[in-house]
Amino acid sequence: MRAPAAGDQAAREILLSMENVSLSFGGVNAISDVSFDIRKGEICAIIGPNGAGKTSMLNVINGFYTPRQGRITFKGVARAKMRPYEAAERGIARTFQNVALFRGMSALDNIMAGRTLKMKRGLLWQMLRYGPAMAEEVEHRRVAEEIIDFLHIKDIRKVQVGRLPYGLQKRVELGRALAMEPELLLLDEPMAGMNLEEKEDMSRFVLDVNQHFGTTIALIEHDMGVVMDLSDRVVVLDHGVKIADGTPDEVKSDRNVIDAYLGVAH
Amino acid sequence: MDLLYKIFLEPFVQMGTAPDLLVQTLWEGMVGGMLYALIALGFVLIFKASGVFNFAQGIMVVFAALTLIGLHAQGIPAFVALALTIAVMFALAWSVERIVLRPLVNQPDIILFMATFGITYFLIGFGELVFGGDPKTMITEELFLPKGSWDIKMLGGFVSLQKIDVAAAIIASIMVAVLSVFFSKTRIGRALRAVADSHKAALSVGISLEQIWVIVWFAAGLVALVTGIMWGARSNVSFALEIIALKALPVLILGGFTSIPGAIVGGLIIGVGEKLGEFYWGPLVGGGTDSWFAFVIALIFLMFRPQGLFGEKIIERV
Amino acid sequence: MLYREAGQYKTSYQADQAVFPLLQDRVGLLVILFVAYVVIPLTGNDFLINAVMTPFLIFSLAAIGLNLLTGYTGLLSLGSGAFMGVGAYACYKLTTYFPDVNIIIWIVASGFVAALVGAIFGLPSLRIKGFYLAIATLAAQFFLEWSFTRVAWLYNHNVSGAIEVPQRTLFGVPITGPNATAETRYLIVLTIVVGMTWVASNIVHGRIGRMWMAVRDMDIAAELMGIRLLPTKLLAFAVSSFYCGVAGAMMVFLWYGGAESTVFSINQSFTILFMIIIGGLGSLLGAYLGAALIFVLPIVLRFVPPKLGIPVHAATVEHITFMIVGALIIFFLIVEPHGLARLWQIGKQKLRVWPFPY
Amino acid sequence: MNVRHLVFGVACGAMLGVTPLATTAVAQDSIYVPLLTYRTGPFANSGIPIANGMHDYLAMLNERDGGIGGVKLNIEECETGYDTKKGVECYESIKGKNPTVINPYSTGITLQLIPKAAVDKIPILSMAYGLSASAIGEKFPWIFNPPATYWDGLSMIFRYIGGKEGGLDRLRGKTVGFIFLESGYGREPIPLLEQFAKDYGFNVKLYSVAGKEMQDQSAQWLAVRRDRPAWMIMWGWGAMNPTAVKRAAETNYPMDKFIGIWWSGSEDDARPAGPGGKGYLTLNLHGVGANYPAIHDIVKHVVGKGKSQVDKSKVGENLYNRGVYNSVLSAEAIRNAQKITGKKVVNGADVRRGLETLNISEARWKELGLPEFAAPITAVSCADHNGHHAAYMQQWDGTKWVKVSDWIVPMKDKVRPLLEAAATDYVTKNTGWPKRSEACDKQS
Repeated sequence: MRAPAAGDQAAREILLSMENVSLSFGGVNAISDVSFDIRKGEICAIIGPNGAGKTSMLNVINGFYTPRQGRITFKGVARAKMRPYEAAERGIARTFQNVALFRGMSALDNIMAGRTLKMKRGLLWQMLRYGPAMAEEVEHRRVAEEIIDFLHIKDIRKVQVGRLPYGLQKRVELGRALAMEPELLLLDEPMAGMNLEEKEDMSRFVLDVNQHFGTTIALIEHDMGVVMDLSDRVVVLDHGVKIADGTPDEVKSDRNVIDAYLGVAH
Repeated sequence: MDLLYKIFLEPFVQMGTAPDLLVQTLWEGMVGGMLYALIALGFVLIFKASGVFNFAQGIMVVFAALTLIGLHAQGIPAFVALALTIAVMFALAWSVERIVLRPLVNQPDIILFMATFGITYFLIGFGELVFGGDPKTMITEELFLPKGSWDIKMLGGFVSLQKIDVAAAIIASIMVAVLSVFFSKTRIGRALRAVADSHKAALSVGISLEQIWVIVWFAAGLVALVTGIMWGARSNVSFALEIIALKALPVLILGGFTSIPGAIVGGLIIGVGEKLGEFYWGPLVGGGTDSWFAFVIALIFLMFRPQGLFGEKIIERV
Repeated sequence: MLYREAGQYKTSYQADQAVFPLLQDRVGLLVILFVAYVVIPLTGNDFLINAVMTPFLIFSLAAIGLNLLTGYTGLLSLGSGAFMGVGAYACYKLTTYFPDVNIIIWIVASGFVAALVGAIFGLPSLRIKGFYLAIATLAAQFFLEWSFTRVAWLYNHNVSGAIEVPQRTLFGVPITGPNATAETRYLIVLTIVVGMTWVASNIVHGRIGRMWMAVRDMDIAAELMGIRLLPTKLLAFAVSSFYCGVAGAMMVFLWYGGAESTVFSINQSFTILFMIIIGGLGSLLGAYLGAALIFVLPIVLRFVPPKLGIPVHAATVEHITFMIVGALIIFFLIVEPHGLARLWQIGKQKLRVWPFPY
Repeated sequence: MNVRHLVFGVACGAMLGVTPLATTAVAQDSIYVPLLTYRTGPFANSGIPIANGMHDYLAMLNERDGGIGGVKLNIEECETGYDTKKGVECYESIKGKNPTVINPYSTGITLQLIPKAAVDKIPILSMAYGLSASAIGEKFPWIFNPPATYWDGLSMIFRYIGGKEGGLDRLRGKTVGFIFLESGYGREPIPLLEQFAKDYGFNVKLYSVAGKEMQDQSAQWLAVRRDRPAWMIMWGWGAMNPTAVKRAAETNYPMDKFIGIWWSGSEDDARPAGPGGKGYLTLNLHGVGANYPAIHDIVKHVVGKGKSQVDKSKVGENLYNRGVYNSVLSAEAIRNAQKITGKKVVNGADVRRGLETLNISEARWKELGLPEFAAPITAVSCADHNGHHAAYMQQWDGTKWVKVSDWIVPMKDKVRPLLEAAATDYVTKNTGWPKRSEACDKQS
């Protein structure tokens, strides 16, 4: 259990702020009027029963969906509409509920692809693969190798990811997101479908990322044990509405949360 | 100024001064469009139930017509030949399912699409090997299809309606009606719709995917046979038709890939549009615009309404 | 035992990022280049050079072009034949306007014209994918084909409607037109194809190649990683069309010596697509293997059965070729979707452990 | 796994194996006559009878006479599918085997081969098709297009029209429609047509038919209905012809004002239109029907022995006889070459000389077993590789072709200067075009 001092948390600067965000598909509300903040350096979990709008929330944060209304401020800059690549350029990285790796590429290439934004050499140098282009390639390979070391996936770096077992794929996907050196990392069920051992490994990676690189993390997870262990703060959604927001302990004892999970009608 | 006149005024002046030609152009466009629609219908049947985009529909039209003529040339009476051709189309559907589709189940759509290229090429080679590459005349009289035309005096001129075209329109309407009833009223039809919505759902209610694929390919084969007879009666049966069949693709884009009414409406729009365009505006650019008109319309359409006239808007999910 | 990497340790990332990290592969490549540059021109006859090797290389380049788009970026195009045509007609216009500039410069420059046209027709790829895009590229195919016949300016108002290749020289040696020897033309084609293959290999192994493959494998994830889809796809269209354009210009100027619009018909597009399906989507080697198989197959069928004493009519050969190509496409899609290139890799794996099976 | 290996092995083996096989030279005790034919593809309906005719006449010479001058002919077909690309491939695969004469049977392929012929020293016989300007022997020593060019053909059609109208000047102010296949072939006569329009003061309407639209053509014939041309002229081929005749009948166009070139006059072109096709006219260069001794010989020696692919009922049809005519020209040129050189086994260069001295008099036609089959070939020379020979008009009577005119002589005075100009233009556009260096033989 991580229990940082409350004062410490309040002092932290707000990285992302969601104000009164609503999203709907063809008249059906996926998210209604949700507000919460994510502070720099924290691990924030978004939880809720199935269909609560958690993944939709991540999709709103990184610009894949445009909210019907509401205000999103990231790093002090408010935005209305944003293309996903702009989110990436501004430092939001993301993993997916169902692994969305580039299946035809090797693990190494997947991670190198995560460096795309950092690489600058143009088509002409790329055509020659010589001089500056090669230097750049090698420099980023070094970074990629650091990530590979960090995630202990050295021996599979040249294997096509489509052939890897699910747990490793999740790890490569995390590596790919890390390669972007994000300020905010969104993890959509990073431990889904894993066995206990794999979950422990993954939890450790998430914590290490948070501590070593200082990356702010927002994650969706179903395993309450994991959520309570990892996160500094928990946001609970149900049917697209925020029903609780606080430290793990606060949330655990919240009446609304218990009702929502037990399916009691309000 | 002259150019502007030619683009914006002259065609309409022509339409006004020779209304009989306008009516004739519209009619020709509708007849051509109906044939595109029939080919598109074959595409839709297969796409709806199996998600396979069947590039081979065009060659199936040629193949069905050639089989019919070829069997008749062997001295088999026309209607027996017709029955045998239906059997051949069933055998084709069955082999396609057995040899091509079954091993490729669960592959990405684009792989299945490319596999139908293979079917196309195989059937071209096989058809030419068996029936020869020369165009054949359709056995219209033997099938009791009408010949000749009605020249109707109207609007200060005349409009000539080929009887075969009228017959084709009637037969096509009957076929569409039968197919609609089949899809909405019969058990198999409802099963087909279930498959269209979700393969897993279909499996869970105990419908064999294999059977359904054979049925839709067979249905598409029958549509191909009717199309082949009608088209063959209009001109003749040859492998060149395979290229015309590509026109069904823009029809699908307009009509949506899963909509039978869409195929019909799309076919008529494309048919009438390209004939009007070629007749009144084609001469400005040297003619021959109907080789690309339909495709460019489809392209523009794709930019603004990718799901087609009747398709549903697709929401992407992650 | 001959083919293995044991003992070859990489001491730098640079060495490991090389396109051919294994010594054996590099040696093999040198041997192939030696045969192509020295042995074939010295020992081959006109038929081999002019009717087999030159067209094979040109088709390989076109197949590489389409593979960059379809195999690497995952955008199916049925318009490659027309883009080849753009290259050919552009080269014709350029060399008749500026006859003094060397034709090789114009052949390469015509690739840029094709790239521009390709990028324009690639615009719909932002909104649509899969077979929707394939149909959109058919619009390019038919519209361009139509332009090649109806826009008389493109073929300098020749009565025949065909473009005819004038004689052009390099250092006083004729390299186009009927007086150019088969060997000269072959060597120029070979050099351009080798050079452009090298460039293509560099591109696909670097940042841009990874961007293309990312778009192919999972476009949504790619966009969420900061890859802008439209410029990436347009670049793929442009580079692919550039390759096809150069291939088309070479086809007319260094092989046929003249062409009608029908050369760049939809069937040409299909042929090239089949080459990459059979050779292997997303593999440069596959483009070569596919071109070899599709192009050489009819020649084999034409010549082998008579040698074995089986009389076969020319037309029958044609029909059987169609059937075999069709069957091969289905076969490869079912058994080995990665084509001949994948078979080659499997073969190398086997060679690595040979003679011990495990 | 094993299947994979097998396929890969076969593929590799095939690639290695083809080279030596393809390059083995042909034995030198025969005369090699390659035939570029097309029995497949959209133009197969026109290509098949021609291929049969060409093949069967030469095969008959082999069977009946043991070849030409005692040397067997080695006849080999190469399938082009009327596709220029495949045609060039055929040419490349043939040219190493010492071919005596090449018949491309496609204007597109001919255009591609013209520059190559002079370099490879192989004469090209593009019989009444190909590049009209190649009639100028001074500029195109290796290309031959007897008996008449497309431009001659057009001029003959206009002579016929003139006869019906009571003088070509009567065309003034009227409209003449030209419907053509969108290709080098179809476009060939347009310059002369425009010249005629200027000379006689009529309007020209062009209706082009792209390969894809061949079987539809409804837009074109609607336009014909709008423009109401006094005469329609057609340059069609393959599946375009029957469709055009059908559509013309449907449009109620007067069929006796609708004239096709000699390539639009197959029985199968007119027949599908049924009774509506009655009255349709085309030019023809030779007689139709099987009632010639030489064709009887073909039936006896070749068709009867099952050595032909032809359906017996189709022997003697127009395009079959066209193929026979083409092979007569090749065979006579080879015979001539043997005479000039004294060699038995002749090569391409010899046959070029044989073609330049080609002469088939009325008596010779008779000797060949083809009495009054075609106009005598008397005017081919070093300067004139065509001869501008006469043709006649035939009309479809609902079941067969009927000759409805005498032999019509082309307007050589109009055609020849245009040909000269076109040849010069071709040579200037193709810088580095070689000057004629071949000597000229006396007419034999």
